[in-house]
Amino acid sequence: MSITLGHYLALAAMLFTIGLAGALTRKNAIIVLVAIEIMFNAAILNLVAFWHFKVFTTLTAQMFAMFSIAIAAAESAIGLALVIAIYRHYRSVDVDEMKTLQG
Amino acid sequence: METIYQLLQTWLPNLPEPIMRLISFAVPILFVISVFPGIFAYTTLIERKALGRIQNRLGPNRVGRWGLLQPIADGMKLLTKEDIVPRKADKFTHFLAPVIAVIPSVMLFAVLPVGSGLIPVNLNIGILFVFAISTGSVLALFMGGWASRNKFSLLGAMRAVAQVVSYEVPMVLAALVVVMATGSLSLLTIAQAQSGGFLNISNWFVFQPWGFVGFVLFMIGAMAESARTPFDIPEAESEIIAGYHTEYSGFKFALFQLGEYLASIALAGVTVTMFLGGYNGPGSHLPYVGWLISMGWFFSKMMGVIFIVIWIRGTWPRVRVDQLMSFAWKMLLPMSIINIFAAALYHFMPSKFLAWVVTAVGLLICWWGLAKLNSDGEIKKRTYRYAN
Amino acid sequence: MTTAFWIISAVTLLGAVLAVTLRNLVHCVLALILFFLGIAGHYFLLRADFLGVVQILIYIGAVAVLILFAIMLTRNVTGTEGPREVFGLKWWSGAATAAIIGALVLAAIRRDELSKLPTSTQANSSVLEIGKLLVTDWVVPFEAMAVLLTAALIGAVVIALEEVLRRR
Amino acid sequence: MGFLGKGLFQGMAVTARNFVGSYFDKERMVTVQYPEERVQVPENSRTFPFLVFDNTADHMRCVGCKICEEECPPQCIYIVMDRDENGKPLQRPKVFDIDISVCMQCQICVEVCPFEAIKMDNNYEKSQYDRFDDLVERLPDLLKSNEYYNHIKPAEASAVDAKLKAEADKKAKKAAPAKAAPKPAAPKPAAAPAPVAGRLVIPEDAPFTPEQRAWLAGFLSSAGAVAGPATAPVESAAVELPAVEEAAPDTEAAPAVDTPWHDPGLAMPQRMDLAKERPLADKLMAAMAQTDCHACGYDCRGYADAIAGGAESDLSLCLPGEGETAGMLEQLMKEAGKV
Repeated sequence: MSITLGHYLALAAMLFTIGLAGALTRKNAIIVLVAIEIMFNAAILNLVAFWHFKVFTTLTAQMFAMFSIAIAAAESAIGLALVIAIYRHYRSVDVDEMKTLQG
Repeated sequence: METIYQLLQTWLPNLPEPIMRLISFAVPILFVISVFPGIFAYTTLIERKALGRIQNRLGPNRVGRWGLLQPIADGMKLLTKEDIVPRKADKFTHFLAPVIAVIPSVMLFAVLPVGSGLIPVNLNIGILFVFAISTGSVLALFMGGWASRNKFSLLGAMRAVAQVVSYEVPMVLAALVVVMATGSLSLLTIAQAQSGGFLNISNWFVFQPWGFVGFVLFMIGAMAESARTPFDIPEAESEIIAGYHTEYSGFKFALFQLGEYLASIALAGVTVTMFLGGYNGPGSHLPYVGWLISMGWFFSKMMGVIFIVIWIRGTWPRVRVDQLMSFAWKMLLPMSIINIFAAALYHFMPSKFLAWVVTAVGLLICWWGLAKLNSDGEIKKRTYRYAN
Repeated sequence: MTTAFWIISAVTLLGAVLAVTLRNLVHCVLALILFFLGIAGHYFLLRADFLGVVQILIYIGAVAVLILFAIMLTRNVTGTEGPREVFGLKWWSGAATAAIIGALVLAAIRRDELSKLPTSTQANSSVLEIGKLLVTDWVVPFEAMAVLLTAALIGAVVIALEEVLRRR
Repeated sequence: MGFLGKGLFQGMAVTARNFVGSYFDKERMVTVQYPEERVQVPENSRTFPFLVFDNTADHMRCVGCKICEEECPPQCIYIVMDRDENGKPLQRPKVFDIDISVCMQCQICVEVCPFEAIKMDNNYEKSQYDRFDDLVERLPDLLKSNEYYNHIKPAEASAVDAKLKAEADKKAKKAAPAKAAPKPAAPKPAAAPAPVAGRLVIPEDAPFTPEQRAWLAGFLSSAGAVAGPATAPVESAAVELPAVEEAAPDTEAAPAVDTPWHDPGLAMPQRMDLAKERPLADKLMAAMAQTDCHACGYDCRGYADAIAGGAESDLSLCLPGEGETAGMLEQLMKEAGKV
């Protein structure tokens, strides 16, 4: 059985679901960030799969993937900085404990 | 790989196709996993001998003539030593770390052109591959340090991670000038671009101003990446015992050493390929024997770079952590960016001689200016209040 | 290609599942690295060599290390989490939401409208092309990305240093 | 003011010089390749004690007097005196063990030995496979010839030899006219124990100025033979005395109340002075060396009583006291009219 686009889409969907479940169920902010990274990667994998199977001639999809990776890197940097700042404030990284909007 | 395949096709055309493929795969792999660990073993011996001579000692000379069997004795000793795992350690990670330490280092050799047309795999993203793979060694250091459940190990691991992440940036930027000059990321193409000229020497990139600066920056970055003195604060024995491999003994320790040395050797090979002409040298393009001569050139240049690293280890003191960081971010990073501009300038100036002079002077001025900006003022002779 | 796909997919899924379920934070990140490696393997498999290398370089070399650093800066260094996760309302609702969304997406894929799109097989993914595109057609997004990364850098420093600055 | 990083390259030049130079200039190399080459140990270095014999191993200088056993701070010496079938001491040790795992190389045994019999070795290769028995040196291991002593410590040994020879000559001269004195066969022809005039001798070629030499002589003699009262003049204390460290009161038996002279730190005239008004046995005892060394087969009290009671007729048995004691005993016996 040869690998088709469908396989990759299913894989990416599964990864996305895992990431989503992690982000929704876990309490630790860092794990939530990890789960978000998984979702990001699943999406980028989709882009590359589409590029490979459908539009092999132009590199637009790869461009998109690269920009997504860069944005993900920036996002994780900002996210972790926020986590550290929150940890300094609350002495905890439990997302359920961050209820107040006012510092 | 392709070279061997073609050779097989011309010399033994009767072999079935899969066997030919298999041989052409197996020969480079066997070459890498046999030659480079051998070089590793004897590099340790050379290092100990050279350090001894630098300190007016003899170095190992007991096992075999001139201590030539010393690496074998060391290996046997490390193999037979007890493998200790701390009781509180994270067993699985502790076991995995030395394995992971070796894998990226061995993989680095996959893209090294060791001779004229002799490259295990000619990746068109060779340099990027080198950087991506050498990043992986950070993980091994972190895993080893973290899994040991030891303050010193963890400190060493954190230092290692911070250092490698910091020095990767100027190292990549320093390598960029070569990519700019050749328009390719493949190490084989880069090596080929440096052939020709007077005795196959004059086209080496190290003889251009930007090439020389890039060479120095890349060497510094490579030394920091493989945690060699003066950048060996991850394993600074006077501060944190042995850093991340404090809790390792026996063959796991040997694997860590192997990984470290292999990374060092591989980065020396990459340095040679990118700046010192790779396998190019007098006679490297002769027919029939050219591949052997070029291999000789490559390995002798590589050993030369390794010797310089050892020499530096025998001479310079270790830098402090804050010095390490500020040197990377305030000195190397601006310098490598300036170097990229210099390379671009060189590329677009019509008269190469003029370009050489202009870029050389410009880089010197920038180096001097950066040094002035970063210096803490004149170093005065230290006086002691209570002495005399 | 087929065998490689299944193996790499298994590794990727395993890494993802472990990354969101393991108790120890550091183990989570190590599993995440496994996941990233799997994704990079998929990129290589899909002939996007450059993306694969970038994936390793950025995700494993930078993001994972960053997360490890964040763990070291926030939790106790052993990375052990507190009490076991409570399977309360939040957990069940979260898991149910994820399951429903996953089911929807998979159902959409099962419809398989996409495979009817025309297929191309001409490989063209050289780094040279990517580089040329980046500074010609895509130069504006590229520069915007540069600005974004700089802003992120400064923003991260400011957020993380806020407390320190206030204390001074 | 040089260029940037000048110091780094100067350092590189230094190490490069070392590296290259070490292949051409043997003077640079500091390595002593141990099993083949050995460091020349300084003459004054010391490791563990050994016993000196003259000529053959039968003529050991040690008489088994147990002074060193008594004085040894870590108690690492064990001596059993050799006796004939009548229980008479043969003036040599039967057992002489030194546990070198206990020995702290303090050299006190050497300082206290009146016979120049125990000396410090400088052989440092003493490692053994067994941690218990092998580290106890028995008599045969300990015995080394005078030639060996001369070999390892030429200056010190020649000084000792010269002194011993001088004492032997003096004794021979004294003995020649006074043949009448009843003397048993000399126990040791070659190693006739002789009194020591100042235990530590400064060699003639020692690099000292005259003032230093004078001070050192005073210091050494006072250290070797300090008189009981602290006010005793130092030079006059350099008399012929068994060498006993003054600072070992706790290892000695507490002096009996009625025998105040029972203190090896006292000089002979002082001891005799203390025993002036006592009966003969006490006077005789005061003439002994007060070490209770059992070299004579008794302790000091017992020997004195035996002589006074006529059970023992040999007056030369007190080895630590040397000729001084023998002379004094003879004199006392003459005074008492018993001879």
